[in-house]
Amino acid sequence: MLNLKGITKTFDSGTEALSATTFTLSDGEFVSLVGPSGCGKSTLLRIVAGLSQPSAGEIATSSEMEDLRIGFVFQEPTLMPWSTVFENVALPLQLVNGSPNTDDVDRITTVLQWVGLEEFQNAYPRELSGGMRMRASIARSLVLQPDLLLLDEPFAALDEFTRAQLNEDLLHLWEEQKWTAIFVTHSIREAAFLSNRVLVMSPRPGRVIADIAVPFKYPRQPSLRNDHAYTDFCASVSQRLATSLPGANQ
Amino acid sequence: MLNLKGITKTFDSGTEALSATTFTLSDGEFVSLVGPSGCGKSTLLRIVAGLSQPSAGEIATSSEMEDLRIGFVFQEPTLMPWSTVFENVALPLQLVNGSPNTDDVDRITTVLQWVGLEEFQNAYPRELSGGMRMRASIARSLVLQPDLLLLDEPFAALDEFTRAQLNEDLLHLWEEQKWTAIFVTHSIREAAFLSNRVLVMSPRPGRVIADIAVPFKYPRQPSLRNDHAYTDFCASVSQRLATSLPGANQ
Amino acid sequence: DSSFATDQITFGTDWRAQAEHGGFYQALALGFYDDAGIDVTIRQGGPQVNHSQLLAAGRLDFGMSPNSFLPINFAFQEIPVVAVAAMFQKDPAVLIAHASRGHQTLSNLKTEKIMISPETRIGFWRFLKVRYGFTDNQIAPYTFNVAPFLADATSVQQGYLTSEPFVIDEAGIEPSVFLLADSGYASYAAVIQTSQRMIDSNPDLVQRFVDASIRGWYSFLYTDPAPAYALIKRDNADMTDELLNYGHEMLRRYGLVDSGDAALNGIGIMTEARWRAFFDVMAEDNVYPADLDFTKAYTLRFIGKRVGMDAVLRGAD
Amino acid sequence: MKTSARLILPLLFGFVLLSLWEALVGFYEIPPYILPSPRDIGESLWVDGPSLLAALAITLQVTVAAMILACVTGVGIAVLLVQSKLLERMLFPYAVFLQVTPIVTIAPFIIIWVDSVFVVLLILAWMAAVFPIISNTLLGLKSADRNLHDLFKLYSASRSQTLRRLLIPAALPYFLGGLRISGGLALIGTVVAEMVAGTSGESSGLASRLLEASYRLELARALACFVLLSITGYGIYAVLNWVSNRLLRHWHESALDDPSHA
Amino acid sequence: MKTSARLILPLLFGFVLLSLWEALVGFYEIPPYILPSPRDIGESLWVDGPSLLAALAITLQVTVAAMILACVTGVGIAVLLVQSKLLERMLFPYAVFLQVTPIVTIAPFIIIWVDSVFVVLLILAWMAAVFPIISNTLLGLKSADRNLHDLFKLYSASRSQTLRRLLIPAALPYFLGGLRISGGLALIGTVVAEMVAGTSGESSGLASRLLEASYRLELARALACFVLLSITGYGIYAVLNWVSNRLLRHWHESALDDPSHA
Ligand SMILES: Nc1ncnc2c1ncn2[C@@H]1O[C@H](COP(=O)(O)OP(=O)(O)OP(=O)(O)O)[C@@H](O)[C@H]1O
Ligand SMILES: Nc1ncnc2c1ncn2[C@@H]1O[C@H](COP(=O)(O)OP(=O)(O)OP(=O)(O)O)[C@@H](O)[C@H]1O
Ligand SMILES: [Mg+2]
Ligand SMILES: [Mg+2]
Repeated sequence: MLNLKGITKTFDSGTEALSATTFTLSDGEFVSLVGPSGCGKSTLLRIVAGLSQPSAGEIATSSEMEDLRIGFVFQEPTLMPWSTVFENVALPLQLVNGSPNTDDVDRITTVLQWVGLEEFQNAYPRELSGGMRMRASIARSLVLQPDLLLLDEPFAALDEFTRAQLNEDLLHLWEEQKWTAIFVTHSIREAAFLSNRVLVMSPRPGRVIADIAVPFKYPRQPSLRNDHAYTDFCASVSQRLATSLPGANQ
Repeated sequence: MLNLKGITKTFDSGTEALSATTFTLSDGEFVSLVGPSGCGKSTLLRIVAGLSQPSAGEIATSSEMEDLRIGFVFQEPTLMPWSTVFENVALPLQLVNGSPNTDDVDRITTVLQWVGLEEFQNAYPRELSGGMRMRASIARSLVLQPDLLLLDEPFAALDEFTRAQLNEDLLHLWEEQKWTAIFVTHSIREAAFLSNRVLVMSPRPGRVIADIAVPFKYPRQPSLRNDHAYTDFCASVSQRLATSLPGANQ
Repeated sequence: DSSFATDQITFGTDWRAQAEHGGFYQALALGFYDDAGIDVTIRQGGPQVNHSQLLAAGRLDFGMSPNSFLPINFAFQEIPVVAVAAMFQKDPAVLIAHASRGHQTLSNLKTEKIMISPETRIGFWRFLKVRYGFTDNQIAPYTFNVAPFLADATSVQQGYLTSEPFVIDEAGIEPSVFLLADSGYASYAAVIQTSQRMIDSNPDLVQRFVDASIRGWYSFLYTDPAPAYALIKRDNADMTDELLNYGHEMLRRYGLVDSGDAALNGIGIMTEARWRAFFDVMAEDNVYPADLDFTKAYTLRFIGKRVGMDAVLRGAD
Repeated sequence: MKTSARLILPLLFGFVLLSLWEALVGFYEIPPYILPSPRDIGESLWVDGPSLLAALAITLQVTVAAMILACVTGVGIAVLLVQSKLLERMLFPYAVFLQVTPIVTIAPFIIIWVDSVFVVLLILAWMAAVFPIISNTLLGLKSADRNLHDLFKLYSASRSQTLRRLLIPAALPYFLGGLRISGGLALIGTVVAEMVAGTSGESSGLASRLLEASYRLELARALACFVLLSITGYGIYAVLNWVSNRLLRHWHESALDDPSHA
Repeated sequence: MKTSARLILPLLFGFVLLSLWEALVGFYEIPPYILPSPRDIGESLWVDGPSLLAALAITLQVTVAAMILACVTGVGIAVLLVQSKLLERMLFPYAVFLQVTPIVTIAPFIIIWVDSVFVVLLILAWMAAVFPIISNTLLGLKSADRNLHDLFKLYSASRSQTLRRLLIPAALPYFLGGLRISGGLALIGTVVAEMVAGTSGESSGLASRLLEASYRLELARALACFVLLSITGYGIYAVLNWVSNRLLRHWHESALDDPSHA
């Protein structure tokens, strides 16, 4: 559905964030993006979403890309401070459908339950903890059934259990709804557990330096996490990532 | 050095964040705090730092607590948007010493190098990636040699390698400077690798429900991470945390 | 002839309602305008109010100019508004000094600091410059408030005969008052103006308004002025009987309204000679080009008819 | 801080100031026509109070109407200007014209075309009041968070949706700040407009009372008018401040508790 | 957008407006003493331009001085008021007094105590200009990020450090917004002050030209004065806007590129 060719991004400040990044994304794929801090992952997601223009390169999209519904969990929660959690989560529905009907309210309640915020639906963002804010943002990205879901380290601020739980829930949802996803994470284990493919990026200026297919079949069970093959696979991705780092030859 | 007794915090909104939390912190200890999202970890740190008043309970401090130097890595980077990275990191020095002298400049350069931001010292916060902002905030907390260091998920936004590297560097620094630390993290492995003790908190309203001594001696080597005893210890802490969760009896 | 419909007109005065407008208010109060078939609305002026622009634009049917400058300004700008009658033969403009300074004549003030408003600076100040050699660097700001004058015993300020001397006196300072009209200042005051269109289309209305106003003035000066006072106080809530009485007294004592030409030909009279005398001084200071046809500023056709004189002379006896 | 201290201390401070003034006037024997003593002013307030309040009421009608009009049009204009840099560059100079044109000299042009005195006053007071609202609201509309802008762009929000759900809430603190400035300007604009329009008779507002008191050297009364104007201006400010705090208390820093007491 | 379009379109728009006006005046045969046509105004600008500009220069001296004074004192007062809620409640009413007191009626009181006309004008223009700076700066000082407040508290920053390093930078966008409002107010305040108190010596500012023109019914010249005032006001605004963008461009949303072009 998406074909990035030689995407380069140089900011006005002179920082070259991406250099000739190329990759392809097929319909319904769940792709993880890993790479060192500051390598251009967020920048790449923004370019894919059309929120930022590449300095060079091309994005080719399949024909129906025009009215593609994109869900985006930004790296920061990006909630409207003047609205309650409920209103924040309701926003995409309202922007697309106008005022929310009862079905919509059900949907909002469902996603809020899913991220464990139903008790806080009337709280304002500043009354939430860091992890709760991030969960509100995740809920918002899922309230509209997206065609393409971009997730920028959505679970970084969550504890291991909530995180594992949400990983599994996300996989179920994906199997059910079959959207396409790009998932930025610093956890290789998470990437391996969730995705079809793991893209490894080089340090800044970022580029995809490895495109590794994940050899485990869906549906994946939580037990996969204790599988030796899984641990080995994670280690190999980790290895691949490590060799790209500046201190790699030591 | 610090003695919290029955600390309770109820916000104006009615949310009870902490309920009768009690623990003690000795000089030079490195204590980790783990617990589910929203359980009151950040609130607890803010109370320890004196940024928030408990609704009930007492904090007793050793006599020299008065002019205690506290370093705090907030959960969000909290940089001054109008200042460059260098100026942001220099702030604590300036607030304490007045204008920075050459020694200070050296110190700032050192911590910037340590977090890998020397190239970006003249950049403004909005020109940084999420992880880079967090690193600037870490650098700022260390530029003054603190007596008490409070870290609220400082490494959550960093990739595994940077994170591991910074873990080790932080340990060295601690061994050298012997400040006392409270370290909030969602990574039990990280907690186990770094600290003397791991405090486990219950879900909201938070309370310390377990105080687990870490049985590994300092200096800890990176190889510890592959140690079986280490893995087992992590699993046991994880277990302890899991039993406190709402879905624990399933 | 009560057969004609009542004409509605608006008349704009040159200041907030005070004794200088007494004749007009008297005419209104005693129904002279009604008798003439005119329904008059008086709109009071003020320091920030610009009635001449409204007159030019036809928003006011009649206006009152405080001096001879405005009518000539209209002529100079070729705006078809003309003066039809001058209720005051003498301009009540005065300079006021502290009596304690012992100034005897106007020319004594040539070296003093004088508080002058911006309007006056392009008004009678010009006369003082030409005739008495006053200079611009004598000017200090005047804000229509006498406190700065009271505070500074060396100061001199502009004023109106009928008002500021009273206020100054009340504050316990003795003023010495110099009436410019007595020193050769030839300006008329309380000049009624209207548009050329009004004169052309309804000369009868103009005549009736002028006549009724003149009657009002005779009545105000020589019979009980109380009806006018009542209306003045309605328009200007803070006006007092004491001040009105003082103004009335000054109008009479100095013959502002009915001395000179008016004693012969009745209130309202204007003459070409007076206009010329005024104009020549101003042309000398290049306020106006010497070849300006100042006679376009006024018309003499509505005055000199001795309206109301007999009645008054009878009443006054 | 206790409620009593919050009320009493400012009053006490005012009392001390007034006493000082009274003492100075007494000591230097400053005559009342140069500077009336607070006692004189108080007397004038007591004696003329009712009639001055009646005049003030008339002035306030125009002021309030002008503020409402300035709100609606000011926000409208700011919203229009924020649509594009080009539009801003094209139209903003005319907004500046509103601000820098002296009421005194523009008044006749308006009186020529408008019959009703109330409307004339309204227009003039509006001219005095509208610019801070335009300027501050425009600044606020431009200060909306970039990340939230991205969010709205992502969902292809229409212009009007972005306006209603993002720009206007983000501009609210700035708009309310502009409004608090405009409140006083509307009041003083009305008073000046009353002076210019030469209103007379029963329906004249505070301006004519103030002018006359000043000519007549009844300075105590003039100052009594100032006092009334100041109290009214502060009242408007306080009401707007209260509204502002209610509207913003859930989220904006300026409406939260004092940071030093957090 | 090309630079040419950015300049040409606003000019074109202005040209269209003026043409419309010219056409209306021509069509309805409105005489110049009711509403001068743009051509009349242009002619007057051409003929009287040099002398009007000289008068404007005098006015501008006062305006600029008043703005500088308003900046310094306005920020100073706002900083004082933000020190405590009590102080704000105690002193703010007096700031409102500055705003709601009509220049026309306060002028005599100032003239009594102050000799120099320049200083009188300065004080009056300052009174007109200072309030938006106080009010907006105060709002800005209160809008500093709570988390940054915590940071400063953590390091036991002194009041003055918190002020210099946190509050003032955070208030900067609001202060600059207030300044842009004050610019026009200082200008018009100067003109009004000149009308009321500005007669002295040879060096009289634009107000006396404006009064003279309107007194002598030279409406084209009066409107030429308006045009000059508007251009000057816009110029002040544009300069302040430019300064604002320079100071804020690294960090504040309002000074970044248009979000729709990001
Ligand atoms: N608005 C901007 N202006 C200038 N430089 C920028 C801007 N945004 C990002 N950069 C730079 O681009 C590079 C990549 O940033 P990006 O946010 O994409 O990194 P990232 O891979 O998401 O890192 P992290 O894992 O820390 O979030 C960084 O070096 C950053 O400094
Ligand atoms: N200012 C506030 N007003 C009201 N409630 C608050 C406020 N700050 C925090 N809370 C509530 O207090 C509880 C604890 O918040 P806290 O930020 O301490 O959690 P946390 O343990 O740090 O969570 P996380 O891991 O998600 O950061 C949450 O339920 C939150 O909603
Ligand atoms: Mg990122
Ligand atoms: Mg937290």
